[in-house]
Amino acid sequence: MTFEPKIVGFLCNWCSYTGADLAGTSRIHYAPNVRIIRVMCSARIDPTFVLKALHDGADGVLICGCHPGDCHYSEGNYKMMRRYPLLKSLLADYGIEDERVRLEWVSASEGQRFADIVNDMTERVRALGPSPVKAALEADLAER
Amino acid sequence: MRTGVYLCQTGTGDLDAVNLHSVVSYAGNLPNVEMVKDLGTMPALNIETLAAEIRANDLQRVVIAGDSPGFFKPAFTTAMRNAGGDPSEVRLASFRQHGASFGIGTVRAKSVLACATFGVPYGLAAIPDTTATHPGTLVIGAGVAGIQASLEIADAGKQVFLVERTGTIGGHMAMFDKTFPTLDCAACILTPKMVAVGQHEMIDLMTYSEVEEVSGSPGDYTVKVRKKARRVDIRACVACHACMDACPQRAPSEFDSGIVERKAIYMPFPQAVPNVYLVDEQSCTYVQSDGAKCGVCAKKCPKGCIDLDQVDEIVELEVGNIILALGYDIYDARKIERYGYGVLPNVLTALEFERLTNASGPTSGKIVTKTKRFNKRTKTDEWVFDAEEGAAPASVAIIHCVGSRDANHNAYCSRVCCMYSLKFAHLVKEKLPDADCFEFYIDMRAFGKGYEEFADRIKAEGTFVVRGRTAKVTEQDGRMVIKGEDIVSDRMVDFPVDMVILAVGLVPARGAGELARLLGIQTDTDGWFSELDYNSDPTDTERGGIAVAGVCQGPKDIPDTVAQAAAVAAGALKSIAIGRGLDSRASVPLSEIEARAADLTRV
Amino acid sequence: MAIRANPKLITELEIYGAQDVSKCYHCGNCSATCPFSKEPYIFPRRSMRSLQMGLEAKLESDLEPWLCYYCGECSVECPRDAEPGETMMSLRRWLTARYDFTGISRLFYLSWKAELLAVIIVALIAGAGFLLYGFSQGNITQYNGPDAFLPASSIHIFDWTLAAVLLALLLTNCARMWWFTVGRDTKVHVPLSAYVRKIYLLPTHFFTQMRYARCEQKRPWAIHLVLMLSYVTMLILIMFFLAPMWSGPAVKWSVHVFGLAATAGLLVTTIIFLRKRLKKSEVQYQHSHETDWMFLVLLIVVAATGLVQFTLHRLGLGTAANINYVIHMMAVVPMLLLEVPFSKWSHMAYRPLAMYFADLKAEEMVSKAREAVGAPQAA
Amino acid sequence: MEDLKIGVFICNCGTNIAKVVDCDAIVDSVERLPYVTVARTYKYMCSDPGQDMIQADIEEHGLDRVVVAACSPRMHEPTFRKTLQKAGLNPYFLEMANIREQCSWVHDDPVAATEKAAALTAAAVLRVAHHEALERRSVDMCPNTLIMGGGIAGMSAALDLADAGNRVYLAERSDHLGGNVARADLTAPYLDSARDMLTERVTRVVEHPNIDVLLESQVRKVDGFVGNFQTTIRGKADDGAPTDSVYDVGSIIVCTGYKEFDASRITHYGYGKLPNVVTSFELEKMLRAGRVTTKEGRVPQYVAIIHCVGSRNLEFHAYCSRVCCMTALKYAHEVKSAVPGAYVSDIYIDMHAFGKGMEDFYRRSSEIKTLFLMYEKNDYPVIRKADATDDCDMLIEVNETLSGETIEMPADLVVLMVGMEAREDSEEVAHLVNISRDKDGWFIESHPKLDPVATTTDGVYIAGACQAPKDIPDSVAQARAAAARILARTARGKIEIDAVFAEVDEEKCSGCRMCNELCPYVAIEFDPEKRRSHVISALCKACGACVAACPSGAITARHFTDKQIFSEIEGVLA
Repeated sequence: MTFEPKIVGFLCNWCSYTGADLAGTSRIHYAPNVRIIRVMCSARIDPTFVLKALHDGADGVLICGCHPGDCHYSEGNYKMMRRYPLLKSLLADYGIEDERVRLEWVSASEGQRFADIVNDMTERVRALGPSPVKAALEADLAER
Repeated sequence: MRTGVYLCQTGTGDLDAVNLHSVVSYAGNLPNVEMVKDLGTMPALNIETLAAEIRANDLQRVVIAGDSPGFFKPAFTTAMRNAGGDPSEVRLASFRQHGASFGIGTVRAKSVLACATFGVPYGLAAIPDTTATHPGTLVIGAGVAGIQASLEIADAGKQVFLVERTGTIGGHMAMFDKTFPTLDCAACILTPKMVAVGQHEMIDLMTYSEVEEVSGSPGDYTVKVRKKARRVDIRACVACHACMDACPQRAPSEFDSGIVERKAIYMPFPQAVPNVYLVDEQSCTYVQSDGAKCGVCAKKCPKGCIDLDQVDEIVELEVGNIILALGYDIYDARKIERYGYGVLPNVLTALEFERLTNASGPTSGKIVTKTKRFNKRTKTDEWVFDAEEGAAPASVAIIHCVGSRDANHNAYCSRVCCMYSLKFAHLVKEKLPDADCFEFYIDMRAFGKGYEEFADRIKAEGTFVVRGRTAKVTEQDGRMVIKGEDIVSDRMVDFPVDMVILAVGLVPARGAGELARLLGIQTDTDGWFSELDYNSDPTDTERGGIAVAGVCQGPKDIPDTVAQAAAVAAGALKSIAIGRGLDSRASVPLSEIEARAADLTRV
Repeated sequence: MAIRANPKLITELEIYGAQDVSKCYHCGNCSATCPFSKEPYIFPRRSMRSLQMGLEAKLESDLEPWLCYYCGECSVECPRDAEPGETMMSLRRWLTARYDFTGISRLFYLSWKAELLAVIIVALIAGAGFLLYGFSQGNITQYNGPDAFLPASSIHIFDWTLAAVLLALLLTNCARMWWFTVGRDTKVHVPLSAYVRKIYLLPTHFFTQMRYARCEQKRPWAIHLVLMLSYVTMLILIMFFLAPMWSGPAVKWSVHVFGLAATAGLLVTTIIFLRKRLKKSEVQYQHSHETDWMFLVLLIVVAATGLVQFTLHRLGLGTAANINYVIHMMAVVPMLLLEVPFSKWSHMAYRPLAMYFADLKAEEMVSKAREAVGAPQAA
Repeated sequence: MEDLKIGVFICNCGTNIAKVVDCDAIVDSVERLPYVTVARTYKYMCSDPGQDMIQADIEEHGLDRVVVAACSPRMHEPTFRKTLQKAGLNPYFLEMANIREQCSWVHDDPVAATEKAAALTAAAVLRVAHHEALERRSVDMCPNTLIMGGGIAGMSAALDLADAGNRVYLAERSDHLGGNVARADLTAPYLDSARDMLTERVTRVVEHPNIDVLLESQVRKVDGFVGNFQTTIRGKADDGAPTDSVYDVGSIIVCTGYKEFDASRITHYGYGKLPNVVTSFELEKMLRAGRVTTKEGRVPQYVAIIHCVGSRNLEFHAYCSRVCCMTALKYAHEVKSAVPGAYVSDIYIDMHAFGKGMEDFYRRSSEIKTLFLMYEKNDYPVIRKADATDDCDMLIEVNETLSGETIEMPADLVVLMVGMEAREDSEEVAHLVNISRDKDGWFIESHPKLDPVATTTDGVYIAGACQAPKDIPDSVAQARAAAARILARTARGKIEIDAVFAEVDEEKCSGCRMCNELCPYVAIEFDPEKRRSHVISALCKACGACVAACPSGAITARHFTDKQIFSEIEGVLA
């Protein structure tokens, strides 16, 4: 059987979560691999959330916020935008593939876009295979 | 103070209602009035003659009375000065400004004139008394204006009845993709407000309903609202689309401005509030056949919440204030034959393009030209938008002022078209970077905050902004040939494009005039509701407790509409706060205005 | 080099009929609607612009007004009711006045009283002249033959002198037109060879009015053509076949058939025009200048008296015929002497000339303009 | 953690959910989770019987946490929170799992969908265990309002508030009310009397018992936050000496208006050098005095009006000043009336006749033979003295775009339509009330469409031309909009504070002040004594930006705590 990646999605309440709901109300089908966690604003997404997700066995993490300029809190998404590169470089140091963590802007009217992003990401992560973190941790445990 | 009264008309105001003769004779009997002279319409004023006249009668004050007397003021001011008088003692008695039309015309004109002779602003002398005001507020129309006004009032903990003609709230704004000049998505702004309205305990939302009858007086109106048979139980429906799937009948989708079809039982759009289905009786077989045929949706509904035999219901409301937020319709582009709308497949109205380019629209925001398709039911070829088969346009032309600024159609400017056209240009360039985009305009009206900068940005993006409104659109082997003059580069425009977008103007919403009669308020010559005073009272009306917000008072963009909507809330809230609101202006009798003006001069 | 604007001109043009030009806000509708508006001659908007700003020199050198046939499309489509068609008509009147060195034309356009007076005076002089001459040497009862009241031979001489004067006036004005529009134009130089090469345009335009045929409705063109041809036929008959025309009472079909046809043509068309101008149903006939009326009235009088003349003569009523003839001439002389060189009739000469010149200039300009073809540039 | 009792209620939503998701399977899976006491499915959880069922279970099993797996919380969270309330449970002990919009409606594979639904529900269960009882609090709202600026906007707002029975302090820097409108005689496009309008407004304001007009007064200091500001205003005592007095207000409206652009900054118009080049406001004076003449006292034959002076260009201001076009047309009419023989020309870029009655006004202006000359942006006309031989005083050279010619326009009097500019004190004002300004110095509204009168500082509103150039009706509308906001709050007497906001743990706070800068609503205050920051809950909008940023993890977001989200993560991955 093919490997089904587990992806954790952090979505801001005002644009992206609404967009994901719109995908639902418009019955746009997409891959079931993403599990969505709602936060008020993408700025709330602490890098440790991402690390925690990867640590607990997520094969990928998707972060979605309002388009730049659209933030319900005027500039929260810019904060996320600035935080993101740091996070990525950190993950790179840990040897976690670039495509496992992804930041996307999804507005409340972009149900289709959200679906496309999920499908695309699922494919990419599936191609990458299971997260190295999981394996490393198991190995680590084995040693002890 | 020796006062002279001159009647001068510009002939533009609606003055059939004013009996000038009786106004002249009335003026003659006013205290201090030494002379009255009717100079007729658009008089050619000779300043020296006027000065001589002022000197001869040694007038200390001159009152110009007429539909728009301001147009003659500088001549009189100069004459007054030349005659050695005080230039600041030239007063205006403007009939138009103070709503001297309809039945009240003559008496209103007299009151305005009386105040002017006393040197007292009419607005000050004519403040009506207050009347006890019922705490409830009726808001008619649930577009962004109605939604905003309702929320402002409801958030104050006051009861609001929000009546909307269609099956959902949101109005035109819900149809838009992006909003200028910030390009933030309309849904992101509007949906939270819509949800708030739907869940607000102080808002009694009546969709698919219309105001039938209004009686009573300022502060205490009784309103009959017809709740049209929705045929779906709002509380029970959970928006599973079982009924819609089952329904065999189709009709053009109003929300998608007709570019795709919807079922006879449908939900206007996925984020509709209330988020439930409704039956369109025009296209429903069951209703049309008086229950003889179909009725499959009712059978299919898992919750049994469809009652196809439901009938209209009339509810009666007691309210103190009424807020009109009817919004607008768009000008029927078919009336302008030379643009070929309705005949040429790829000539679209602005609203059609809004839906086409909208991420949640029929093509999920993909901009494509129409494709020919054989319709099995009607057995005819028809042009439809098909996201897969449809070719992306290589060139798009946007024509400004369609139905606006045109003596043959609407003489007024629709205020928003320039900006939304620029927005369209941006969307085209964003989604189809290689496509050529042309804007054909007369004046680029980018007047608001950040608008001018936006216009510059669009030009920088490579859109060709051509001064000269296109004159006609014809077809030539499947493409739209546009013909016009490129004034700045002094050339004739005559080339084919794949898509033409008509920046159609705005017209008063269907039934606005009818409602105005129902409420006893005035409309201007173009059919927009008249405000109490253009400058100082842009949202109240002649009738106490009735206010106007948004486009139904005159074309407006979203920020101005939202501001106005909040402004009317202020009017309502203050009257609710003290339990008393202003009566209609007409309630102050002429005699009393004279008296008040007289003692206002004393203080 | 900057051109000085003259806000006063627009007021002067009002008298020529351009009442609404100031309303134009330049949307470009008219130019795009006009079937004749083609690069390099884009109109009527540009002409309206020059007029609004009072660029006299520019207007004087413009050929555009002559390229417009006033089909009225532009005026119907105009969003500001600025009457571009009427403006072009008024410019034609103004130009006619400008081309005319005597200043008589201008006088007529500015004051209908002056025109009327001039016509009356000339008519009286002509009448008196003919009567004196007739009584001095002939017999009022005799129409033709040896002691005719007004012998064909002398009328013939009179006609020729009149024609000479008329031609002299018209030619000088045409020369001035050339100078204003082509001669002094420093930007475009038309080589002599071109003049020769394209000379054929003159007669073609004159006799077929083919450009007019391009208007959306064909009827006005047909009427104009008939009027124009009838007029020319009549002119030729009088100039070259006066004697046979004069002969009678027996009808001489070889010439008279033409005469009758032309008269019919003149009568019918003038009546049509009169009706249109009175009804004001079509835009192009809504605003009539006094000169338009004068022109039509003279024309119908001439045609009518001409026909009466013919009949009386055939009936052998000499005296009546002679008197009627004098009346006829009282209309003909002012028409030829005043209307043809100084008023509306001069269009017959100016239009074909304008087409001819326009064609010549276009050749030069288009070749220049070629460089800049492509998409319109961003404003 | 004390022994919890969690109830899980899974909605079939008819077949909407049940069709794809095996709801009973979810029941089995969640029953294994800690603290789960009851787990049920029902056809329509949102329906009355459904809610009754939840209520009954809460009472029967003494549930203290509830999970509803159904539609999107944006749909029914309020509904179920009410249910909990009815059962005597804190509404924030609810968590919803979105297994319809984000599961059954978007997936067709029952196995995968059920697995996902189970995970989402599990996450909700783990999360709800960490939920805390939250209370909506409210702070008192002082009904008084301070309005800065006594122009048409300020007075309009003041009247609405005062009519509703609230006290208003109207602080005006100058010695009179009316602002810039007081300088105008007539208003475009109907040429109504500006003076009458002002007299009416001023009289009503001055005579209003609830309005304190503070002339020649300046706001010096603003402390506190929404509902409870302490403002210090420096005014003149009777003896003329400056005195400071403190006013307690709940809200502040800034209506400080604009200042006109200084025409002398544009050298090629020769303002200040050529005697007969005047600004719009100077012409206004002449018209009021009934004396439209040149400096030499001659009656002008040619009057030229130049648009966009200081507006719509690269050198000075990129923006359009919005009112000049109509004012220019007004002058065209007025000059024609005052000097019947005059030729008026109007040199413009685009004619902004966008509002009610304006296009008609424009048409009329051309009917009276105003000559309109159009020039290209940034290609200014140039004014020079005419020669002795000319019949005019000056000549204006314009590259006229509608004709493509370079035109020389004669003029005896040139009127410069000076644009609007942010007042030089705008920075000071912005700092005072803690709001931000855009690059041009105009105050920034919190959202151009959502909230055009509010600012990022709650309780501080902006109205009129201080937000951006605006004509009279739009200013008045905006002013009344601001008044409406305040009335809505004073009507309730209290400011409801959402239970969800951020809190600083003073033990952990290092006083680095990083969060102070970060907060878009300036809700975080630094206490210099304690060297600690704390959140003004009334201002916090709960975005959580500060929480994520705090280096010492001292800030917690109520209802979105790290603990809650961590357990949610564990849940979805379980």
